[in-house]
Amino acid sequence: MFEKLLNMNRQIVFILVVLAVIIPMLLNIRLPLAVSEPTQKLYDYIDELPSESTIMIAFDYGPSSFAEPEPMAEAVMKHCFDKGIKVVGLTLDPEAVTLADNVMQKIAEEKGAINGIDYVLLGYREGPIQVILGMGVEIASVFESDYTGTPLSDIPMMADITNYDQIDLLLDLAAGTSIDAWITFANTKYGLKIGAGVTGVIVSEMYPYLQTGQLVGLLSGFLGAAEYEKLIDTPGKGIAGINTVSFVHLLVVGLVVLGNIAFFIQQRKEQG
Amino acid sequence: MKRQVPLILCFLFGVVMILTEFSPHAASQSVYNEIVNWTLIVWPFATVLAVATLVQTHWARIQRRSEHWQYSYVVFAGIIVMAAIGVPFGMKHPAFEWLFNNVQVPMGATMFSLLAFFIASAAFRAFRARNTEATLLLVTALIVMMGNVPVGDLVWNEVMAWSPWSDKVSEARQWILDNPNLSARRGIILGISLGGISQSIRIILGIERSYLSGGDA
Amino acid sequence: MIKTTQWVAICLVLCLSVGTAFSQGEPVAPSNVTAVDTPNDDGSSITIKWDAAAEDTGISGYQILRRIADGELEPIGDLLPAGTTAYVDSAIEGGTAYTYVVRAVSETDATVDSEQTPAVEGTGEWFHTGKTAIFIVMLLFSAAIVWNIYDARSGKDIFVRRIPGLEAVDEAIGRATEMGRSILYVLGLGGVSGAATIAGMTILGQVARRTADYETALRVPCNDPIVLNVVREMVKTAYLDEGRPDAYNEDNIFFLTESQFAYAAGVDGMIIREKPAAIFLQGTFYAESLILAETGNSVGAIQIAGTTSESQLPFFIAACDYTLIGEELFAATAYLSKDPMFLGSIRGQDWGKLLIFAALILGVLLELSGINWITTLLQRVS
Amino acid sequence: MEVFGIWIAAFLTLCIYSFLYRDNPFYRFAEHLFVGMTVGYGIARSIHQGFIPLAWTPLWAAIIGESPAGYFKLIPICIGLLFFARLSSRHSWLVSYPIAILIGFGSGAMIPNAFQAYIFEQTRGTIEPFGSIHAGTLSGWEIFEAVLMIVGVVCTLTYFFFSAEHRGPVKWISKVGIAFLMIGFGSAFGNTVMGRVALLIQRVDFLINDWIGSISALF
Repeated sequence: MFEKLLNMNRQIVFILVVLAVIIPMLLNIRLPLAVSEPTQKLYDYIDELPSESTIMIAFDYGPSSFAEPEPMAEAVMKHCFDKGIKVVGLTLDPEAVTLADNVMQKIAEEKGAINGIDYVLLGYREGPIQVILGMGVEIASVFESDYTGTPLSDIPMMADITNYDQIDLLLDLAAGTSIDAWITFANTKYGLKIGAGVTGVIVSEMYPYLQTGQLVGLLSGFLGAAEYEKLIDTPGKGIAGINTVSFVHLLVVGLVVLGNIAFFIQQRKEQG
Repeated sequence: MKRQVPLILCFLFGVVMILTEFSPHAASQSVYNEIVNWTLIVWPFATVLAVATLVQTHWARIQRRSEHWQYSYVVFAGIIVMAAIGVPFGMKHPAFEWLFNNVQVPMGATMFSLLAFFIASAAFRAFRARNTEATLLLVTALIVMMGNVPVGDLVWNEVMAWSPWSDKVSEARQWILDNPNLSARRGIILGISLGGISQSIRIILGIERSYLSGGDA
Repeated sequence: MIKTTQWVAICLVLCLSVGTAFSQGEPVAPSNVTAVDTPNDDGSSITIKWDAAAEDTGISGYQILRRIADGELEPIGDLLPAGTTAYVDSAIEGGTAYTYVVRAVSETDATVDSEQTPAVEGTGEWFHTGKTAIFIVMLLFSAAIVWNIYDARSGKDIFVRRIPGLEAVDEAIGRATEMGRSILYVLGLGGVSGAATIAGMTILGQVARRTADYETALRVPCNDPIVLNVVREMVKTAYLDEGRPDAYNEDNIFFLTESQFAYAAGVDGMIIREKPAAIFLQGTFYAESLILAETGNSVGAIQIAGTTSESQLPFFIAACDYTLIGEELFAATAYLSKDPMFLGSIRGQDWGKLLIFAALILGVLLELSGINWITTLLQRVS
Repeated sequence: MEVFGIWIAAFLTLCIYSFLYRDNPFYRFAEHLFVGMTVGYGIARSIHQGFIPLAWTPLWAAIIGESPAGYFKLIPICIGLLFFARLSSRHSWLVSYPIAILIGFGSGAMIPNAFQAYIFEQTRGTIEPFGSIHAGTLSGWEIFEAVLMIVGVVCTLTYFFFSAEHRGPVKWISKVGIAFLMIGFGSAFGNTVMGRVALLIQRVDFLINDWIGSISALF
């Protein structure tokens, strides 16, 4: 029996992985979840903004890594639209534009937000640093029109927005190092408040910024998205994601532990 | 001509690359940029030749009717469809983009996602406490995995309730990643750099020339 | 007595003028303004520096003004925040002289200009003085490598420690021959300019010498078109050197595709259909490492991996029988060929390690006593 | 067209997953299609993002007399053409010219960068915390971490000593080095699981929501 377990066919492991992914997805099992401080801080900051404020979301992730940042975008936008906060979207990654467009439209439709009044997607322009610096002077000097080609002057919600002075927060959703540029060029130079939502892989690189207060808050991977969803009380892809990820982790840990128990018993037998 | 010229070319290009790195002058920077540009221009020619060998291989398979020869036609179909649209009409052509987004990207993403399965099967098979080293590997992997997800915290606290280490797994994870892990990586990086540099020195000075057709290695 | 009155008068005037300056919001002119050619650059910038005004002098910022040769004085760049003491003007052209004025702007938009700087031109430097340390260390290390190679060639015996993965090379080839199956050699995704790929190719040359004798098929799917060219030539020569040109089959070394995951899909297909008895994974690898290694493991092949991609090492360690870790990849050729050139070079690398140890110890001792010139020396410069 | 695209993508996704069971015609089909299409893509890319902008555009500018510097591009074009010498058995040795250039280029570019970005940077990073010990800004635990770091680096690097026999103290130091390596590998492995599962979730999400979603949208 132990021998069988030790030499278990790998296809059985594969099936277990599939089950660990699909079952939590379909059954919506919820694991207990506590909200960590960086997430709470970001939530509090947005929650305390008066309605009619404006936040900017930078969608700095590509098609190969949208699983973690996208739920964050959804949760934050739901929160904003509920509170009457306007959202300006943009991206520094050429491949992210369609992703950003899809997610903005989806949440807007759900919350009845109107393009041009409650939200706008500026799109993508080349040269990340030039874009960040240029918008500090005048957003229209970088994005003369939005993603659909409408001139900014024809967009009602942009009427009162010239530069970062009218933006209450920039949320950078990133799978790479774009946060560094936002902090150096928008926060340090123009004093724009910055929050971040990043994939699990680069979270630890963000802690120093959090300590120095250069980030007002931080969402880390599926966990951050799940915590935010809990705070706004609308479970979504984040909670589903963290559940799935948790089950796979438990599965791998369980398999390794089981394998080792079997291995020990087997060795005992051989020695005995 | 056969032996000396390549060695001289290799030396020249190597030395120029080194020197331009130390010289911020506009003239040397433009030399640097020009050379980088040249190496990129050489590429398409090699690609044409490489594709020719691929076509040859598959053509031979079809001719010889070797096992699974029918699939070689699929390879040809793939090459022809992408090249026939992409070469004359450019990469922004809607049909080219459609094929890229609906055929190439999903297959790439799926191959990438196979890792979720393989990482589980590799962990199950390899993480056995056979000796001290394997045990260290296994234990740190488990701690990091537990520290990565909230439910890991909970399970850890239950299991470790008797010990002084309960309630600490996320911190332990972070500490391991920032300390012993970082120092091991530093050691590896330093070693690799020394090895890579000494190989480069041998090549530039023409001491190692095995890449020139394997002769006196 | 007269002196004292004079002093009092001067002080009074000064106080008054400062006072009026305050009341009118008139700032004090920036002092000690200098403009110099930025050191260690390509000659495309000039650095302007000045002393910070004392706090509470009502300054809201500085505006830099520039005069090209005999032209007009024109503002350049945005208003710099108060507290700035330097500006790099990178919008200059070589061979043109510039003069600068720093204008202090008060909160009430009153302005006062500094004196004009002498004319200055931007020139590029031929040697970056900040990189002197790197240059010297590079020369020293090169000398150490070359000296050791010549020492080894003069007939000195040089020891190389055991590398378990390499002892298995002959075993792997032998097993493939016995089973009548092929050997698969994967060089990863690196280009021909990459150090790890070159090391992988050199090891391939050694493996080819051994397979030549046994008529075991050596299959090499390539990801890089230029690597393909080099590999074909190297393997052919290896077979020639072993006197078996007849056993060389060019079709076994072929181009697959440049795309990362299509390459992984293709190699996986080969592994599962051809069931090679031995798989070598030597070179630069990315995420595909585990896809290949797990598939190789599933067909029961002996797998010997080696890479300098440190993020992929854990997966090779887990899925392969033997793994050459980092620098071991570069030492492999020395071990396999016992060629004095490689052996000497390895001893040179070890000298490099001793040098690093010395720098670490010295650096720590100096830092502990509050001297940090070693860390300054090692500081990254752009 | 969009729904059709989703169906194609879903079919190919399942074809590739079928590999997890075993080799089969579906996987073979997807694999060969994937290889072929990426090669075709590579051809288009090397022409439109390689040859045309890098070589042809500047050269044409030179031919029509706009910027004579473009004639320089004839050099790399000739170097590139040397690859075709392989097609003739008498001149195939000419291939070693471009190869020698590329290898020399890579080796030269590597040396100063490896010194600066790796050897200098990593050594500095290891020493630097000791300056803070002098300044008295580190806690006891942080001092321990700084010492542990340097011990780890020295031991790991000792493991890579090749020309000295590993016995006596060297053996023990390198054994500690191996321990550090194993801890490093274990933690890196464990830390990757999350990202890999995220990739799988993305695909399953596509299959369940986009694909099955498109079926239910039909009815």
